[in-house]
Amino acid sequence: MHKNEKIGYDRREFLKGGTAIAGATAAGVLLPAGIARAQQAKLKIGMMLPATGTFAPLGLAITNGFKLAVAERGGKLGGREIEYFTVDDESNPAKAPENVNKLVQRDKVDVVIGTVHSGVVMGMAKVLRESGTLWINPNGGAGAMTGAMCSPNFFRTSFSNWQTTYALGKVLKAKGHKNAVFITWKYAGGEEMMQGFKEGFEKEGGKLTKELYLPFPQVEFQALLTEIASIRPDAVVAFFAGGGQVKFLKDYQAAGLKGKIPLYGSGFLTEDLEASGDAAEGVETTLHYGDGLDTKKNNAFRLAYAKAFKLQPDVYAVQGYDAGQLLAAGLDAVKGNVGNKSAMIKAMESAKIDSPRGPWTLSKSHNPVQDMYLRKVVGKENKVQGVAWKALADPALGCKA
Amino acid sequence: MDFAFFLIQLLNGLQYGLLLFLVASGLTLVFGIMGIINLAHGSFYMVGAYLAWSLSSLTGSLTAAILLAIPLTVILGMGLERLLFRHLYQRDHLYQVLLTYGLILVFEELRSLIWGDDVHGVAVPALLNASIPLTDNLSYPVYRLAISGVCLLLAAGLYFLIQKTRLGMMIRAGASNREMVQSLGIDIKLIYTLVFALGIALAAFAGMINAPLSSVFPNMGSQVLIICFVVVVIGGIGSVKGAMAASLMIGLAETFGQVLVPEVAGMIVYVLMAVVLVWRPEGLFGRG
Amino acid sequence: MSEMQQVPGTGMPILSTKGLTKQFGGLVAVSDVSLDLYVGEVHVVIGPNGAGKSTLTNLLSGDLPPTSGEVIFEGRDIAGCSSDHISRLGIGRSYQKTNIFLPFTVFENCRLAAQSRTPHALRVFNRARAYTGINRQAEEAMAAAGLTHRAERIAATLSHGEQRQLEIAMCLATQPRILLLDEPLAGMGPHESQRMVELIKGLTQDHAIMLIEHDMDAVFALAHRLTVMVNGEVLESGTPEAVRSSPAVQLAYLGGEELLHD
Amino acid sequence: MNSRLTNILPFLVAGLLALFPLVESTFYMQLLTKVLIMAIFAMSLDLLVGYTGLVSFGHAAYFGLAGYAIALMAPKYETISLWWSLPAAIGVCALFALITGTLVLRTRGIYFIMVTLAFSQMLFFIFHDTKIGGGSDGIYLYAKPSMNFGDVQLLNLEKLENFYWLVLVLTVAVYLLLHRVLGSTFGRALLGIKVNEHRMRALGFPVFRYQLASFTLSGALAGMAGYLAAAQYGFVNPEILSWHQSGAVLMMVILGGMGTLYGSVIGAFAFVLLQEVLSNQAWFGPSAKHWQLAMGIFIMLVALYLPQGLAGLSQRFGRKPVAEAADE
Repeated sequence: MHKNEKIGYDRREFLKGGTAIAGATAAGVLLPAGIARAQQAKLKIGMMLPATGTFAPLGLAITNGFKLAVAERGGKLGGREIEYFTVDDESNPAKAPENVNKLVQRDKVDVVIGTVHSGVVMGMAKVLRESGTLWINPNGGAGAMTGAMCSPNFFRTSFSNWQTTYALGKVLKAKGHKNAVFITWKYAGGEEMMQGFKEGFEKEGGKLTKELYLPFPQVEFQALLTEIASIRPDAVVAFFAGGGQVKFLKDYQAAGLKGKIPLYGSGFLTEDLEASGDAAEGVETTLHYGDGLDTKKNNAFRLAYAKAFKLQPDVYAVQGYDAGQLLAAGLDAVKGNVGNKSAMIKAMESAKIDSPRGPWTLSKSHNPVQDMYLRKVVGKENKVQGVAWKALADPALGCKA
Repeated sequence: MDFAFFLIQLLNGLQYGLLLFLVASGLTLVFGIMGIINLAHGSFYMVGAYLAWSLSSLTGSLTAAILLAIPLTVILGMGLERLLFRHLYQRDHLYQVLLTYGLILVFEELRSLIWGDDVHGVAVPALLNASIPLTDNLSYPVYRLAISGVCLLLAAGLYFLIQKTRLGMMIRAGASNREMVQSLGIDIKLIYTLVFALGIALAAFAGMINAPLSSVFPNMGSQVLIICFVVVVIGGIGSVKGAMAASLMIGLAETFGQVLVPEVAGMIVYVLMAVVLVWRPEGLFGRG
Repeated sequence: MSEMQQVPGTGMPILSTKGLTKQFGGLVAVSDVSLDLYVGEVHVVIGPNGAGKSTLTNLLSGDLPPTSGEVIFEGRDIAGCSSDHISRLGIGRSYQKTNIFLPFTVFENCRLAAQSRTPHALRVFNRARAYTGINRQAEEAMAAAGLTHRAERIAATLSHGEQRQLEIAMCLATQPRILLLDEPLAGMGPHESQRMVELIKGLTQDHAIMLIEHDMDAVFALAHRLTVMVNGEVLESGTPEAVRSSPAVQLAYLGGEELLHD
Repeated sequence: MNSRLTNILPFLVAGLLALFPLVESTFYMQLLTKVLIMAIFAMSLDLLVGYTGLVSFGHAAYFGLAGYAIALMAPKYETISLWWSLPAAIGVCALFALITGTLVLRTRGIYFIMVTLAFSQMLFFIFHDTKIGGGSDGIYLYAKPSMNFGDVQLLNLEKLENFYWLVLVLTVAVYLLLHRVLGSTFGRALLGIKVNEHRMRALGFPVFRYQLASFTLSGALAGMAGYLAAAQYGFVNPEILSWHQSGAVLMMVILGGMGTLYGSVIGAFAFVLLQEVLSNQAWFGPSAKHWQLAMGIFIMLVALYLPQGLAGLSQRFGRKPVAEAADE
């Protein structure tokens, strides 16, 4: 595996090979004495997350989740104290390479954790593939990260966009829906989710009658809702996030479609039940997590999180928490010696993460292989109805690893 | 698309247009009368929406929230005019762009500090919380109709204010000749303060009344800003009539664009704007 | 045509208008104006405020397009041509309200004006100051307008009279054959006025000049031909003597003995 | 300021900057590379705003277009020759500027500001909504452009120092080019148009053609900056032609001081570094999260109290006004 990759995991191998990337400063760390010192030194973790703008709350949830995982290990990972470096990525892809460079080159972090926005993830991928820095992505679902761009140092603890809708095909089939309409924003994330649903649904013999797109990030859904009414599909599948999700649910209800044409979606559609009010009631979604998942691990996690941060955790907090767990698994295996990257990656690859969402493992492209739950909004809660797809793995198209 | 749905889409387009008018009207006034290019107009829209949310969760009524918030925004507008904008009337548009760009950042951060970064829903007033069935599976929310009504009233009110009242006469005179108005003994400074406060109150009011439909969320201002600029420029700067015509035009173009040519829906309004300006560089109702 | 023989610079008019009309909405600012300009002749247009004199100038210079009518320059109708095009044909103008480049030096104002005549104006790599032809032209224009001693002053710091002179100098630097001068004496003191009159006189030989002026001393000192406009229309046109003695003019405009006993 | 000093100062500064990789050759050198690229971008806009009197609020269109041009021209996983790809990208931008210029130059003032915005938004949506350039996820450039002469590699741009030096050389070249252009009869005419467009027309200048030439040149130089920006990080996303980007470069021009080329360079430095400093959590702790507040206030203060920008500070000590500053 990863044979063809140019990027080495072991820095000593690196130097022997005479590869140019390692700079003069890095060389000092690589001497035997340097390694000893490095184990003493604090582990440098770079958090590249949105601190401003629409996605700021997601950034916060991820940070909290990550820190909870660290706190559960006595504030240390692999026996090492931690020093955090943070960069606000502003959810601006144009600045992404530069921002991640701050962590990699300026702060010389051992691990990068980030981020929410898919476009920013794409920008990070470019830089981190070249630098070979260990990267754990706790959210952004861009398929390419664990697809065409995949790399041994890339890990994701969240989902690929494809995963969040693929299982819906089976769900719709089981409900007897023969055709459906997919509605989302015209942007890469939306299109990937549409693709995932289409594949899953067509495999079950269903027909995706129409793909409806709204220019990003507009929230005037009226025209498309009218179009849906005139098409009269058996079901509607939607993906919207941020300000869009709440408005979509409300407009769907106000247009009188709710109750007439059943609404499904990737779980993000119903992640803000407080603001959505009763417009979300009864909507069924698939996601790798549900607040009400009644397992020991989840209950313990929710309690600890609420205690520590005076907030209810959400799926983003879980993903951040698991990023901490995954990193811990790697560091434990090498006893905190991040220099031994190949061993660390090996350990992370084979880790079985005991997550609040249920146990999961990594695919060979380093994306979670996880259960997708079918959830239904009841009251203010995403009630888990069952597992829609057991151990769903992203097809990782284009990953040559 | 059968004929009934065509009619419904027409209605959708017109109502979306009216909604746009609500936000754009304040912008065009400040633009046209004071010659101020206000990029922060969208921020006032956002402030209005957040005020509606926070005050309505405090009082439990959107109507009460709006009644409380309007004076607040008027005061905000007057204060900002005195403190900041007054210094820029004689200067190039460039500095107005600069100042108001800075203002966007400041408002966005203050919003984050005061209200946080979460998305919030605002309840539709119970009285208007119903839908009118249009077809067997589609109905129209009464609240949308109510907003359209408010927009029309507002348009009529603005028209009356500017064309028929003494204040409107002074405003019009002030827009065309500052010195003349001053020589007539009218306090032009006061007029500008009033117009600016009116413009801001209109933007904020649009945010408030639209909050139940759009929900409130960070950066909601910049989403609406650009499209409103397009409205104002197509309609002709300073023309309330033009803003109305352009709003409806854009409402229809976007509505039918999304349904008929979804591939290029995102650029349709900008193409429209470019075409209009190449044909009539001063906008549809602009003074040439 | 009989009148034509009486004035100097006879022959074909270099510029003539036929039925020139300009309407602003319902208001007719210039109505059916026909007049001729000859090289070697100063054609003065007088009339009360709002008579349409400046609008007429704007129609000739291309600042405004006429509603109807013709402007014949060397046998071609140039009505509605853009102002830069008309300027390049050799029709220069000065403005009633001083219209110069305030932040630039006097020299640079004139140099820019002269530069407008260079055939390869879009050159981006030459050095502006290295163009001796242009510089000479600018210096000549400054000299003609009596501004040489002010060459390096910023235009904004000049006195009002000097700014008016600069206005003319810029016009001259474009080496026009026709000069349209819109109230060049406005706001000038007697001394400055006198100099300006001399200046215009000196230009008469090689140029066709249309002059709009209120200062009657200057008008009669310069005019070879006089046109009186009232309410956008030509009331009377002819030699100064003929116009002066026209009863209609006396009644409508001149109305005073001051003119008669001059 | 003594004029001989002004003449050699740019070279002095450039010389000092050329030595920077000896001090630090990783993060801060790359940051400086970005600053220089933004300086080229800002200078290109200054040609329009400061010297032609046209306030464009859509200049990112040309910047981004060139970025997409190189990313789309480059063969996947292989390097692209700088010799033809840079001129080609610049050419694409010049052509686009020529076409859009003929349309937008029909308008003035606020309308001009808004139509330039409209064209850049159009481009934004073309790249955001279609698959041409990878949609909203953006597109990668896998390797830096190559500078080969025959089979000989003249300069390996994968080495970051080399790329930095290339950008520095191009920045100086653009500065000198614009300095020369602005001192030419063409440049004088542009200034004249900025000061008094109406009078220029009356003097016989085909104002439109001058403005169009300036607009095209400006678009082409913005394209050069965009090409370099795309090459630097190898990643292009629709966000690079968003109106925020257009706004940011306008801020740089005004912040530095319009109508002074060196002001644009100062503005680019100040803007990028200020952002860097204010958002640095190591220095400001948790309040760095709200760095945009400080940035916003700073921008407003400049608008109110420093209309001549940072370059205006030096003018207060006896520098000549714009018209003469263009003199040599």
